[in-house]
Amino acid sequence: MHALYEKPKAFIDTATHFCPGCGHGIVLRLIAEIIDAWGIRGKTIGLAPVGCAVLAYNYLDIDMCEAAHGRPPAVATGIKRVHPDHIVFAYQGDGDLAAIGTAEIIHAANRGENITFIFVNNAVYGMTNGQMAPTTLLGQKTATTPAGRDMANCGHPIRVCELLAVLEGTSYLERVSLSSPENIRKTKKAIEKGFKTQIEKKGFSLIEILSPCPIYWRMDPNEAMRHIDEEMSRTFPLGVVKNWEQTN
Amino acid sequence: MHALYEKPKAFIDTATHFCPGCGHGIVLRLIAEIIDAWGIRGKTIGLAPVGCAVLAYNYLDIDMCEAAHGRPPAVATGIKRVHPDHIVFAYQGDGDLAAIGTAEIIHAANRGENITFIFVNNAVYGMTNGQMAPTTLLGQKTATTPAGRDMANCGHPIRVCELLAVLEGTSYLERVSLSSPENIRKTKKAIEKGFKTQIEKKGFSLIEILSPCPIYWRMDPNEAMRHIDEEMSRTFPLGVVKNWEQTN
Amino acid sequence: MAVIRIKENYCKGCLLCVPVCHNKSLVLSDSINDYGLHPVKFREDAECDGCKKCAIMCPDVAIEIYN
Amino acid sequence: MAVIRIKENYCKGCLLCVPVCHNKSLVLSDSINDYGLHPVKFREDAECDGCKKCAIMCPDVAIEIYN
Amino acid sequence: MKQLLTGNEAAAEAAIVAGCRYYYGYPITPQNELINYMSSRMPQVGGAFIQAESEIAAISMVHGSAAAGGRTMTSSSSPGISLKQEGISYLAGSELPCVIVNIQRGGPGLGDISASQADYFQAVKGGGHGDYHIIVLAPSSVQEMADLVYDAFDLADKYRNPVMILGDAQIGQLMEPVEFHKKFKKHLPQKTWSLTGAEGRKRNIIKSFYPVKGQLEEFNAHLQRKYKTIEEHEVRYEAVNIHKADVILVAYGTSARVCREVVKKSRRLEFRVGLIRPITLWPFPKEIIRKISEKVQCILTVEMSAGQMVEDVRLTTEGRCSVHFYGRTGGGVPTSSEVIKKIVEIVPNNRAANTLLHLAEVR
Amino acid sequence: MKQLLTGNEAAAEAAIVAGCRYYYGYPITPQNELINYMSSRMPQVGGAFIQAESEIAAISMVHGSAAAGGRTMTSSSSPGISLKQEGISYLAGSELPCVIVNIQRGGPGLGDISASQADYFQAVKGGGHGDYHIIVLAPSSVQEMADLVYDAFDLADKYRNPVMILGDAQIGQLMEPVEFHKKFKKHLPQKTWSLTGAEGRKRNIIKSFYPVKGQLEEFNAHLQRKYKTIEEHEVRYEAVNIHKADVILVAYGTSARVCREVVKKSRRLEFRVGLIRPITLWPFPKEIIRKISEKVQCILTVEMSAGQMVEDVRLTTEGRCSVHFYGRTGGGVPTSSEVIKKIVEIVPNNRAANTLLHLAEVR
Amino acid sequence: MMEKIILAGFGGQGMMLLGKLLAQAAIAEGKQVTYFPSYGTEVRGGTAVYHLIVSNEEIFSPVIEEADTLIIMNQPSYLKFKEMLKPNGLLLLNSSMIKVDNPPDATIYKVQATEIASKLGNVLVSNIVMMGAYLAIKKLFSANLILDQLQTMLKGKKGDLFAINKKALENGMQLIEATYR
Amino acid sequence: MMEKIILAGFGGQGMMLLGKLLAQAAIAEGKQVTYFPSYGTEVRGGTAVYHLIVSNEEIFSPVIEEADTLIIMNQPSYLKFKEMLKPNGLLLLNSSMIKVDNPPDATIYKVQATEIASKLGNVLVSNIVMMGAYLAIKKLFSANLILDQLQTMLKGKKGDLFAINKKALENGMQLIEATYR
Ligand SMILES: Cc1ncc(C[n+]2csc(CCOP(=O)(O)OP(=O)(O)O)c2C)c(N)n1
Ligand SMILES: Cc1ncc(C[n+]2csc(CCOP(=O)(O)OP(=O)(O)O)c2C)c(N)n1
Ligand code: SF4
Ligand code: SF4
Ligand code: SF4
Ligand code: SF4
Ligand code: SF4
Ligand code: SF4
Ligand SMILES: [Mg+2]
Ligand SMILES: [Mg+2]
Repeated sequence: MHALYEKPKAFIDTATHFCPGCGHGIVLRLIAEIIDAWGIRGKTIGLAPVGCAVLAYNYLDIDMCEAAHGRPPAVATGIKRVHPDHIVFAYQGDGDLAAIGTAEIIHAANRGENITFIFVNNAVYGMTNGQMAPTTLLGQKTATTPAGRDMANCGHPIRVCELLAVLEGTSYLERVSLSSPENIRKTKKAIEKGFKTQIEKKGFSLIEILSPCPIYWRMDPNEAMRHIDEEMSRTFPLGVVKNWEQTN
Repeated sequence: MHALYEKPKAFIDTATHFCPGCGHGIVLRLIAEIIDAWGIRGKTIGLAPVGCAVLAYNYLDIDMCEAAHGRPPAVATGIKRVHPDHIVFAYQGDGDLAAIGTAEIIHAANRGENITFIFVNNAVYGMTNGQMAPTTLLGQKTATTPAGRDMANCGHPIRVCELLAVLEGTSYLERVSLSSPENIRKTKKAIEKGFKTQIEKKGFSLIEILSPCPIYWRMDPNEAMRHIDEEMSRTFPLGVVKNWEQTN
Repeated sequence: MAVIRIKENYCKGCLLCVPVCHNKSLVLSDSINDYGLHPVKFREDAECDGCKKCAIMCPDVAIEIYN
Repeated sequence: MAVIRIKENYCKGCLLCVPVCHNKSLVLSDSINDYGLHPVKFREDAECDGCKKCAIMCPDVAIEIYN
Repeated sequence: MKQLLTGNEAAAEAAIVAGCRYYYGYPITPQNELINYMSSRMPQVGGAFIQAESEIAAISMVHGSAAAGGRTMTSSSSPGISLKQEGISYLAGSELPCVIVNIQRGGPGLGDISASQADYFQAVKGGGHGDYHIIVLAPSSVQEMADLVYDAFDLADKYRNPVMILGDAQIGQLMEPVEFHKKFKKHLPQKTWSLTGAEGRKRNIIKSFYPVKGQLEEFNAHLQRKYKTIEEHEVRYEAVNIHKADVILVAYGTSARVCREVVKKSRRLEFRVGLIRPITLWPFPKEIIRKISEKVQCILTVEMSAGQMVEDVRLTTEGRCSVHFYGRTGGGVPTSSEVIKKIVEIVPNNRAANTLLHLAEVR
Repeated sequence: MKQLLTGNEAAAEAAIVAGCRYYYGYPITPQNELINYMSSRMPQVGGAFIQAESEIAAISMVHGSAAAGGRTMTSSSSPGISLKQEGISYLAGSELPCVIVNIQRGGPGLGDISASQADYFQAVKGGGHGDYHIIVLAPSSVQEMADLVYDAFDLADKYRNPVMILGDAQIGQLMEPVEFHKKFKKHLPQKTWSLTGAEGRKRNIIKSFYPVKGQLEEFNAHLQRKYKTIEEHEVRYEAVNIHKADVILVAYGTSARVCREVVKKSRRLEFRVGLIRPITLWPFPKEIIRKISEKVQCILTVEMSAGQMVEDVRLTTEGRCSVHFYGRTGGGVPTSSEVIKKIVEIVPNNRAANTLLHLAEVR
Repeated sequence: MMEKIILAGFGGQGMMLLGKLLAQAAIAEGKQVTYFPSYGTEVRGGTAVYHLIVSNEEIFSPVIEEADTLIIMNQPSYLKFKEMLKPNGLLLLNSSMIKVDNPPDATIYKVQATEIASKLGNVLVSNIVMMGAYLAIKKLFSANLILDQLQTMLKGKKGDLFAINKKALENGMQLIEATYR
Repeated sequence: MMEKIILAGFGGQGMMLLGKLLAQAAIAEGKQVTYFPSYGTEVRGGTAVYHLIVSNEEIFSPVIEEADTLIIMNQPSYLKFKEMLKPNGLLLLNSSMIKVDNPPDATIYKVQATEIASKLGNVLVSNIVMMGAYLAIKKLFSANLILDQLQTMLKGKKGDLFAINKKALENGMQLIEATYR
């Protein structure tokens, strides 16, 4: 019997702690698939965030480091200085990256750190039971926007790729989603491109992934996927925002 | 004898602690002139930063508050919630606003706080004896870039107005300079416009002022002014970056 | 014709794999796994051409495909 | 014809006021103020039309203009 | 009727009853019920709620609202409170009244989210820089949480000083019946120092910067005098069964409840166990412990830490009696049986102690 | 030949000699000479220098380089060190070796930039959350600054623990002749735990999160055992003239130098003044102070604070002798005359004390 | 009188609500009560366990060292918590999801709560079935008191929700009366 | 031998360098030395003051409570620090900028350092003029030793800088020889 699809070796054989239908599992699996396919387990170092993906090191069979909430870009910078030829990536949620860690991501981007950022935008703080994130949609109800996020009090959802694009230090920025097998394939390509950017020493890459949090969106998982297509990607348009290969 | 120009009443009658030819004195004086002219001493509250302008409250005769380094946007937000109809402004240096305080300014901007930010960009950390600031020019020698700032290690000078312009919460963003009487007049107009934006409850305004630090630029004051015109404003182009009155 | 293996105790019954299968080969099972959840199962006599869409969609690496 | 008053102990001799005066009316003085700095002074017999450019330029609020 | 609320929710509601209208927070378990509650309640009373971009932004917003004369609060849990240390030092140095809630969790680092009392040193000795003190109150029930939150705002205003409520995951998430009945406090000073716009008066400045030689030392002397006054007037504790006790337990918050259980169990015996429960951790109830140390053979301090408050107990007893420690770390909550066993270990071998042991083992 | 360097520069150069190749900092007075020096020196030795966007970013970069197995350092002064508290707790909780320099200034809040020792509690009791300890070394001369920085790196690696150099504005900016002659240390453990890419081995994980019930308590027990080992093996102090002393001074760093002056002055008299100068503030030299407390009538602790280390002295003496305190705050540095006057105040009235007083007044 | 109950199940089985209803009934009757959710970790999923103490006197520690009653909804919880029951205490099990092996020294009641709830049309009321059974056994509170609490809680929700809850409660009670009396 | 010197002036008058030269000379001669810049505040401008101790024995506190010598460059510093001199200590003043009123009990030397330096063509060497005067009075170090230090320090700078500094030193020395001997 020949395997058409098997658990990636770099994905540890265990059940995950994520809620049913959570996007984190998909993203971590994609990373594991690339690590397998490219044979880079021995030269890859990952950063786990504080957020629902905090236990990423329980699933990815590579050297990994925890970072305090919001600080993966700085911790990754410290690692990269020691191992400039390794592939260092930081995995971050939207609270982690776009709220408490705003200064760290902006300055890592501005320094043009040759690191890949995998930014899981699920429009909510999953880990702490569903409060507003900087990327929460207008009107979206969360534990801290019981009447729905409104622009006047809470501001507009932050478009991270577009914000970072202003900085000269960024090389590759793309927004993708997990809403369908097709989109998941594109997400994998985007992560590959991020790693490639780093391997070729082209500098800062960030892949923003629109990812479902069915629990705190109060939707069933398939509904959540539709919500990404129908609502979320209107605020956060999919596509390449910056690409060093295309700049003239 | 009739006075054509006198010390503004809102400027306290004292010598300042600034170095000869420092731009901070000019900016503080302009604020005092506006407070006098508009008669708003009783409803204005200012934020002094940690930086060379830390003693702003020794010069401006209004209610003022200190903020920890980088936190004026958050402290100002706390004040504004208590006094929504007062004019609250924060005075910040480039280290304060664009380095340690990055998260605070980005999120105050994103919330569209109805506050005016007076952002003195002198491309250096004056207070701590001349280290690199996020806005230090490429090639500029500072205490921590003894060979001149280079893009590869230290990134590109951050253009704060352009960065904030991406955020929906910002209403008025302009970059001005102190390099000549004419430019100083424009600076004053820009600050007035910032205050007007606030009084009319139009939201977040920030005036970025290119300001000389002759001491740590190692120039005489007039040379420093020329440097603003000839070098600095090439990296930081003067002009309105965003204006709520002009959006259609 | 491919064969699907579902790891019962990894599957959380999220059903993301169900609509993506053009053969409608996956359905919720009645059984309860160790975590008290209903996993999906491969429908009896269903078709599978090994397109992998279900596995690509699965957030819990619960599906493996063989032929 | 306007009159310039320079507050000796506020002036730091930065000379920013000097080049902006189209009448070249301001010059560095020999005297030393309380802080050990040379302030500027209004050149004897110089002209002043009260254009205020010097005062606008002064970072130390050291210049006042009267007529 | 009494409401069934978590400690977190009770703290939030009590703050609102106390007139707090400016709340700034950032989510963190196990205090999420507090920020969540505030997000729906503050708009109802016309107050300000901001989910800040970080704990640092939150404490800075508190700084602003306090400077402007408002009653203001923030809350977090251990890692988030560590981030606020610079801000707390600024608040103390600027003499700004405010309330900070720390619902402690296991540490160090990310640790876990279960109950802990390992931030005691940080709270009472000063986790920030410089010589300062904040008043630290430690509730041990949901009702007391509410009551102490009222008092926290009054104390903060009375002394122009930050006040911390030091709870833990258990007290934060425990539900108990609670009533809100703040008594109106008179004699709170007018905030003439606050920033309101200098209309018709000299300007007010809120700052902690004293660059002229000698000024900072003078200011510190003023602070130290203020702290002395607080130490003289604001000590609070609960003493249970301390007369003729054979052993005295010292414990606060969650671990005090366990100790109370031990006291209760021991009632049936000849062996007498007493409890001193500090309610103010700073100022620490030195006087009563000093007195007790002259009478008992030994004191047992029980904490959910590797031993922190026990140092303050020892500083007070100065060798007059033996001071022992029983602690659990990293989310472990002591049980009454564990405490009883420890008592048996430390008291001279006697019949009563053995009965006690028996009690512990039977459960 | 010896170089004339500031303490800040000596710390930087010593770090480089010790093999530190990853420095991350943020400007703050009075430690600017350190970051400035590093910015020009690091590129010369092929090391990494980053002026981070904040102190928090700097300590996080240190976290990364330490996890990756590098020798790494950051430096700051009081407010900046407060900001690092969460990071320090994570470093301790992740058992990462690194060196943190705190050149203390006056507080609380913005305070001023003159010398202070008011961050003692923060350093030794833990300004961050949770039960952890960092090793704290207190140099009192520029040469000792260099020597302790070498040792700091070795201790950090030996115990997988952060080490802090606790200086102050005076020791940071004072210039003295200094030589760099680090001795090569053998027996430092291999960093098999570090992140290097899991080529041909099991993956390594650096973390402080222990969510499974019981694990965090176990981990804390491990930490406490490690701390005990450090307390048993790494205590350092200098004792001057302590035999048959009438009074013992306890002081560290800058204030110890003043006390040394007092000891010297008292040599000419019959009245004997001794000094114990803790070099490790944590672990604190308890044993020698305990011994001394059995012999002398009184101990005088001298600090540039409102009284912090004096608590550790009292915890050690446990009432066996009287413990007094003399302190200056907010940038005030005690003078030898002040200390002598204080001695006169506390010792039983005798001729020697009066001679001493005379000495103080004549200056 | 003091009753110490441990309630356990996985998230979504409504243990939180079950305990809350009992606690509120206790308050209504002027009793002392503590109700403590003892989450394991910051990590999602897994077992949820609650400690509920109802008493006439002051309650000190809200953490139960030895329970009078265990109400258990699933197998993992059963294995994890069965030892916390006092000798001869009440062990109330959702037998739809629990295979009783190695039972402790206890008075055991088995209720097929999940099945009953499913039959009633909403698996989510399995907790209320258990409540009914518990009331029938211990008679701590009247069914009406609980129903009052439920009604206030469900105010504003769709009307039939109360009806099905009531049914669930009655079913639970009847099961005990029928099977065990 | 122990010499405690306080140097004071405003920023830009080169007091830092003056002290550093003396300190380095001391090291070269194998003496103990501490050199402490005692900045007032985080605020720019104002007075700069330095404490320099040179000794054959170990130096404990680098902070001078009572100076053997004061070298003072301007009026505010004079007023601020004159009381720190020990009775009959050496008070060396830049009389170009100081009006000596209420002098302490001291051996006073007045040197018109600013003027002399200006005449030499560079007001910035007024500090070296003072150095010359100090050497002539106290003879702690030889002029050559100081000149060596200066030369190393100025290495790489424009050549005439050393010449003018040398001139300044000599002028300072000569002034003392001429006026006070
Ligand atoms: C300093 C600090 N603040 C707050 C927290 C609590 N916390 C844990 S995860 C998290 C945010 C989670 O949101 P996000 O980054 O979007 O990740 P998600 O869980 O949604 O994947 C927060 C606030 C913490 N652990 N540390
Ligand atoms: C937390 C903290 N970090 C660092 C400092 C030291 N510090 C004071 S001002 C300043 C930056 C000054 O630069 P900038 O904001 O550009 O103001 P400028 O002096 O140039 O006007 C720094 C780093 C501090 N006071 N607090
Ligand atoms: S809370 Fe949301 S993000 Fe977190 S595991 Fe559950 S579904 Fe995923
Ligand atoms: S250092 Fe620069 S910014 Fe600061 S006062 Fe001097 S000239 Fe102005
Ligand atoms: S591989 Fe394709 S056809 Fe087979 S079950 Fe999965 S989705 Fe259906
Ligand atoms: S997608 Fe995976 S976890 Fe979800 S139901 Fe299908 S097999 Fe189960
Ligand atoms: S006001 Fe105008 S003309 Fe008069 S001195 Fe000033 S610049 Fe010259
Ligand atoms: S601009 Fe002002 S400070 Fe400068 S020289 Fe002219 S008067 Fe003096
Ligand atoms: Mg998220
Ligand atoms: Mg600046």
